[in-house]
Amino acid sequence: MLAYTPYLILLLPLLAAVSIRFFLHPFPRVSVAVSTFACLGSFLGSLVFLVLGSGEGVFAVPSLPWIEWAGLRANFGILGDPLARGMATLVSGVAFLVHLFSIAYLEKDPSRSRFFAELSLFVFAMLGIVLADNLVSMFIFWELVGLSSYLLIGFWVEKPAAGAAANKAFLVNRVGDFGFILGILGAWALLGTVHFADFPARVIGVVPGWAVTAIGLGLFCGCLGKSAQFPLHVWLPDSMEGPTPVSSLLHAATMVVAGVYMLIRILPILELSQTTMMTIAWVGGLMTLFPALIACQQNDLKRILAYSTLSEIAYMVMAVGLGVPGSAMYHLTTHAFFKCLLFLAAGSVIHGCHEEQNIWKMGGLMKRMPFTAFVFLVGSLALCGIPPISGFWSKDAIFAATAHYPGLAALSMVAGFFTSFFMLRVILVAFTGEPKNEAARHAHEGPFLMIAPMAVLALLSLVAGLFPIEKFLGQTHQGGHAAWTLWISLILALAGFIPAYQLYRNAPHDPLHLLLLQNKFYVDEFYQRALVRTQDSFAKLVDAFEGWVVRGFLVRGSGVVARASGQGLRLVQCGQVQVYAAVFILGVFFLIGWLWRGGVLR
Amino acid sequence: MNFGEITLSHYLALSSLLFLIGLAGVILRRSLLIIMMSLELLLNAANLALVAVGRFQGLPDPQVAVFFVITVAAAEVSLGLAILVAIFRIRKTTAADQLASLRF
Amino acid sequence: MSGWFCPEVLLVLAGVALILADSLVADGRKGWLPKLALVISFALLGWTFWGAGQPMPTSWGNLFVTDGLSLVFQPFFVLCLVGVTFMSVRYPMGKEEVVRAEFLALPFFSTAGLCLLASARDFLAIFVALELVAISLYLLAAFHRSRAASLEAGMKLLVMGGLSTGFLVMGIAWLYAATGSTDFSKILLDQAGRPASLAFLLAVGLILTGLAFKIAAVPFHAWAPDVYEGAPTPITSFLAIASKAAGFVLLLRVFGLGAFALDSVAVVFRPVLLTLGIATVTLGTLAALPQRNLKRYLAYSGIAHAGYMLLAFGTLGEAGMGTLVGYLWVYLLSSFPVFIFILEMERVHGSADLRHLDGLGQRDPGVALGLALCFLSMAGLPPLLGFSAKLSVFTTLWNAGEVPGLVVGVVMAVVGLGFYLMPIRAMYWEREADSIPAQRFPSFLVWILLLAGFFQLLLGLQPRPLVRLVERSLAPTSSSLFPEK
Amino acid sequence: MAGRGSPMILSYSLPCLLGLPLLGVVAIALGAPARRTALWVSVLNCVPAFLAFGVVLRQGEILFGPEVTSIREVFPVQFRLAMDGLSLPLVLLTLVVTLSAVGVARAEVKRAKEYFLCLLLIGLGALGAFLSVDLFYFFSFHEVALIPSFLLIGIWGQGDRTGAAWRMTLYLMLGSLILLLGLIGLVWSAPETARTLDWRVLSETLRANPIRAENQFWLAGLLLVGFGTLVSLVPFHSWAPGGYASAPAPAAMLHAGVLKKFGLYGLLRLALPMTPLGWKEISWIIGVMLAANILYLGFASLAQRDFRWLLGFSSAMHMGTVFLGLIGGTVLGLGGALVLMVGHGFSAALGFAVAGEIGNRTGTTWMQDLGGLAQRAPKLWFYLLVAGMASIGLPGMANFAGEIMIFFGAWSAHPVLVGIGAWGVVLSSIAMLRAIRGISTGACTAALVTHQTADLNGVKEVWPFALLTFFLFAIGFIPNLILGPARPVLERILQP
Repeated sequence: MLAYTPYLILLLPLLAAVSIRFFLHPFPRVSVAVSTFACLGSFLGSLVFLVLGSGEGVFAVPSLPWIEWAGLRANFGILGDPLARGMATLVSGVAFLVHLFSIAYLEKDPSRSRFFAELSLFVFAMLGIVLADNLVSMFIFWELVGLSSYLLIGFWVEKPAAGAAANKAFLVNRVGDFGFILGILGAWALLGTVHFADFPARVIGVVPGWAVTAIGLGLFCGCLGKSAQFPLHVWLPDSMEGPTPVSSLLHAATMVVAGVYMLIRILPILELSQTTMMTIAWVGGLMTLFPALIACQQNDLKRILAYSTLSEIAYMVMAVGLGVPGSAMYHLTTHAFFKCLLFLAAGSVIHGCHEEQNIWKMGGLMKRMPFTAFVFLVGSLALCGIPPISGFWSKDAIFAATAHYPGLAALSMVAGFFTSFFMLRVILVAFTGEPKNEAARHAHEGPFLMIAPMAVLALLSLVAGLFPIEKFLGQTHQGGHAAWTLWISLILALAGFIPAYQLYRNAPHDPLHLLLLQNKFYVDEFYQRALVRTQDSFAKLVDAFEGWVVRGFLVRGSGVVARASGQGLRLVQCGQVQVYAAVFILGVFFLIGWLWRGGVLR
Repeated sequence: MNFGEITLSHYLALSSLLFLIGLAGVILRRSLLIIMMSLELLLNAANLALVAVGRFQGLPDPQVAVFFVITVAAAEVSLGLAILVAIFRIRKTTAADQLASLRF
Repeated sequence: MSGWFCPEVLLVLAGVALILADSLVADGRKGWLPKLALVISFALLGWTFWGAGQPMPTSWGNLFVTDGLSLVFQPFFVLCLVGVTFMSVRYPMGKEEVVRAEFLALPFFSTAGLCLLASARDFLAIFVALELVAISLYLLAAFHRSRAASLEAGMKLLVMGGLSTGFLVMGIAWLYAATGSTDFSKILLDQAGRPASLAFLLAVGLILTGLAFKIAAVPFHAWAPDVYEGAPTPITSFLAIASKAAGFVLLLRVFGLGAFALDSVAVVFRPVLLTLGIATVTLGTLAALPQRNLKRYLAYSGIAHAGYMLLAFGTLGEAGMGTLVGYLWVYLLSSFPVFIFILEMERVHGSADLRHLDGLGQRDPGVALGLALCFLSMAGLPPLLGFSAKLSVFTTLWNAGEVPGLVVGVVMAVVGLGFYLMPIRAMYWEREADSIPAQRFPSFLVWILLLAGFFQLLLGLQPRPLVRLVERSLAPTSSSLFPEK
Repeated sequence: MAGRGSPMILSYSLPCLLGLPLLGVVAIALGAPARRTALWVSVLNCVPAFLAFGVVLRQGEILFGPEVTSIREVFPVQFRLAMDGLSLPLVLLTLVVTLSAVGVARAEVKRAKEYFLCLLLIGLGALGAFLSVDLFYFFSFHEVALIPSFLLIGIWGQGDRTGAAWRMTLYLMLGSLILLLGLIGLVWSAPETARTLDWRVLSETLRANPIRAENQFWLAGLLLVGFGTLVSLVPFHSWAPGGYASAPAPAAMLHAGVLKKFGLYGLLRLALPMTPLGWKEISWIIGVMLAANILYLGFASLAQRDFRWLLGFSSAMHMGTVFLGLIGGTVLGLGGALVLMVGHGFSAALGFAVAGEIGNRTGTTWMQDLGGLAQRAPKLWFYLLVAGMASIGLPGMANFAGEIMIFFGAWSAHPVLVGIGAWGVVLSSIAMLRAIRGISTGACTAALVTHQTADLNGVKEVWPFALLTFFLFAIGFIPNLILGPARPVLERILQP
């Protein structure tokens, strides 16, 4: 029985969610407390788990039965390896901080008990992904995470944009999962198991190389969707419609990196095909630069951060593609800290400026919200990878891995340059200079519950790099330092500040107008035109066919034919007895004719 | 003039002819009276056939059958006339084509 | 028919007795005559059910035979007689009240003829019995002299009947010519083993015409709807059920058991019968769709039923015959109650128009329920009685490998459900009819219809009694669902 | 030997299962308060049900009625009932859905008497069909539901109710008759000495001496068309969406939730074990059809603007996935099909119930007229979410368990079809998410604002929804509830 205790980590948030939904939702304060404490509980639990487990490699936990049938073994199990334990601690910890933040952030919202219920549901699902010991149950939690993200993005039900964004997020993820599930099936057919523990397993029989590649790519589709990599990245910026704490927890720190985590889990399968690995690496490489460029021309504070998130995740994906999961996890951790920090800071800014998100309407916040400004600065430096802050170390580990791939190296380092550029842009525009409207003029710091989490995260972002976190994650980042990558990346990152400073110091409005970037390379428009419209018009066509041809012509038509023929036959019944006689006699003659034939044929 | 030439088939042919005439009468004539006469003609054609068959095969039964047929025919026609009279009372006509209130 | 106390004789005596009684009693005090008729008919029913004689090979100079078939169908016909007598008591005749005695007596004679038909084994006997039935029916159909429709019906029936008689007699003549006899067994002996001569086939064909007229098979059906609509309702029911059944019993005797049970005939006539069946089912079902008069509507539904029976019988196997017998009983049980209802409807609403059913479901739930069950049973909807009938028809056709018959049968069963649902829709869907009749239905109607509906359900759920009946009728042959091949 | 050694008395729980609703029907007909009677009957019926479940779980199956007497028996219809691992979940489904359908139905509906009578009759028919061992009753009981649904749609329906009722009834009649031919064929292809209407005996007989291959082909075809029509398999589907759209909510719940499953049940019971070769032979045809079900109906559902129609299409569409499980040729696939059948039963019922409530409150189910449900009626919105998420196969609910098992089961045989099935999930989520968004977010419908109780009002209105939701989750989390007892039966089906 004691062996099942790790499930508490998982079940506490679930219980919180259920109890709030069904019983506690009329009492917001209670719900908030329950949810928060549940999260705290699972954080402590995973800490214990982490420490206890640190002794032996894998912490064995018996699994709960789900489906164990005819060759498919898909139960709920907990894989207690260091990776999972560390990730669980990270997730629940950050989640707890965000809980605290949101208590203050949503103080006045009437339906905040619903918010916290959904938040707890998310924590449950996310921890599920982390702890799952096989692909199927990971997929289950994967979907649940999608659901909670859908609910949280659409939390403000009265905002139409929110609903749209929520749908978009869910659907894009669904598309990704389409590949994911096929990949899972393929893997099952390939290895005869879906358990991570058995994965360094032999391939059953001989399978063509393309099949292996296809399976790898299929699984990678899941990552594309959840981690918002090209071409499925479109949902993440829109998801900023949700409350800011949500953006910071789901769409920066934890959920979006689940894809990376999954990739690391299934690395043995991916490594079966070099093509897959390279594809992943290059997708990641391109995705480091692509959103970084877009971010340079965005004006919505949260969207800018969202694009930077895309690019940061891309670094991790690339790292996995290059076969250095350790570095990926390293960056994942640090990124979780500083990106969550940035979003919380942004949240406090927005909170301070009365829901104003456009950076060009802010300005001069340095004086009014000094603390927020400071932590934002810390976060930015970490993001840009400026030593000695955490971001630097983790990024450097990844750059080091690109040493043998000049193309990837170039892409990612240039991306670094632009990252510095747009982060400084944000800081200059939003925090320095003169306030550009009333809201900004009366901006103020948030209450303690908003300050505290930011402080903690700022501290972590500052020092995280100094500890060998990857030890905890049970991964050692491979590939020693290649000095040149370090210097070049650092120089580029610093160089990024110069043009930003030149352009945006005291700039009343944006001196640059790059439509292509402002419109995010027109990807959304393309999807809208090419996919959604065609699909809808095709659907209308099908519906028309169903309505007119099948239901109208065939079905109703046969009825009409029956009635009409009935009417026709009726006319024979004209009432003239002699006509009847004639019919009768004709019948007889017909019969006789038939007999004649029969008689003759005989 | 030699009776031997006239065989059963002659009689049957004749009766068939009568029968056809009767049928034609039933279909074509307008007056119900004539139609009933044509019905009689049908039965008589059959009678002729019966008698002929009996005569040529030396069987008594067909001849007997004829009496049944004649009786039935008589009953039938008398009944028909009764109905016809009743109809004439109401409709003031004996035309078959006037008798078409029940249809479709 | 066996001995002097056989139903036929008793029926004739009863008829005569009724007429005598009528002529002896003074006009004022005839109220008890109908009751007398009813009592007598019930007594006869009991007699045919329990007191009925034992099977005997031949009687009355080889003209008749008493076998399972006749023993099963005598009660059938007498049951019809009971129903008809009951209805004629209720039938609103108007100023012909005085001559009601004949209206009561003639069905007795007619029924006697039917019973004779059921046991005839010689074409002369058949002819005489047939005419006995037919002539009394001509009279009965035209009996309501004050209604032109009734007279017209009688006349049409007479003309068409005469026509078919002509063909029948002609057929008998040719039969003499071909075989030199009208006795079933003689014909069998004469024809067994040798190929059928053209004359013989012609005779069979002409006789078949006569029977097809009785069962109103397409194209010999044209008279049925008009006559059914015009004739007094009791007589309509008699025509629709008893005389149709008689036609089928003859068919069974002649083609199934008796004279023409020959391979040489079967080869030629199996396709003929099946074609007739297909045509009949199709026309009966489709032409019924636009009908609005309930009697006419039932006429077409009767034609459709005849088609199904022909399809089953057309396979000319024992399964087919068993199915036919069973189906006839089902037809009786499911449609007679409806005719009783129609009579009452005419009493209340003055016509048999379908629209009088509107809102019946709320006005008179019991009646509506029983009626609905009867209609659905006719539609062959399980678990009602009609389903067993349709089931064995389809089974028979399936085993005979008659694909076209099967396809038409299935499709027409679907269309059929369509038109049997029309009255149900009228009773339950439609709004309350605008003119709520002053009169209400008599209470016994509810019980009759509910009883009938209950029977549909009960026998539908466990049709074994019916199957036993079939077995008895065709002993030693077995029943319809699993015949030995 | 009724009941295989289970105490005789327990084996009477099966006739009780049918007797109680019948009693209710009679009582209502005699004028008992309609809704309350129906409710009580449906509740009480759980008692014999649980007794029977107990026996089944303990010893695999429970029987009532005489063993087949002499097989040469004339017209050997035997009133025999049996419940085993395969019929158990479906009986459960029927009971629950009937209960909640009666719960959703309003007491103040016009002509309440006939209304609840019809509802009970439909439930009764379904129960009988799932319990009957004798093919005669197996078929008959299903037909019992035909006329009640005709009346329900015709009298209490909405939209083009007349057309829908006629179409549905006649279409289903045609299907049943084709099915009937198939059954006749099955019975008659048994050797004459062993001919019986008892499908348990029959399937063993046909196992022992299989039908000739080419006959199997035709028989399987007949059964497919017959049952397929009842399951609304493309191209025999066109009765379904319209019928459901215009049926009153409880009728739609019972029809889409329960009756539809009869076809699949029949295929599992008869077609697969009795005509295995034929089934294999036509499986490619089925493949095409089910692909059409998923893609064609999926796209059609995208274009729907009335929520009821959308539900109709999507519930017809999901049948394709079930068929995928049936042709997968693995026990896993069959198990998945069973779970999905049951899950879809609950989710479809829940969906139609929600649609019905929305219709009651706003007077429309057109999605562009609706909005703001989440604000004004959070409870209703929650159940809308549950139904929607279940139908798009969200984990945690039964449908997902079924779908995933089907995908795994059919993967080795038909990877492409599995791909189509997975894409069907995407399609249905597009349609369903749009619907949910349209209904629940955005501006509030005027009717919702004015309506005094926009939301579900207290326990007495919530419980039917909660009940269905509970079972959705219960089976989703513990599919073994169904799979455990069903396993031996399903394995037997695939054994040669």
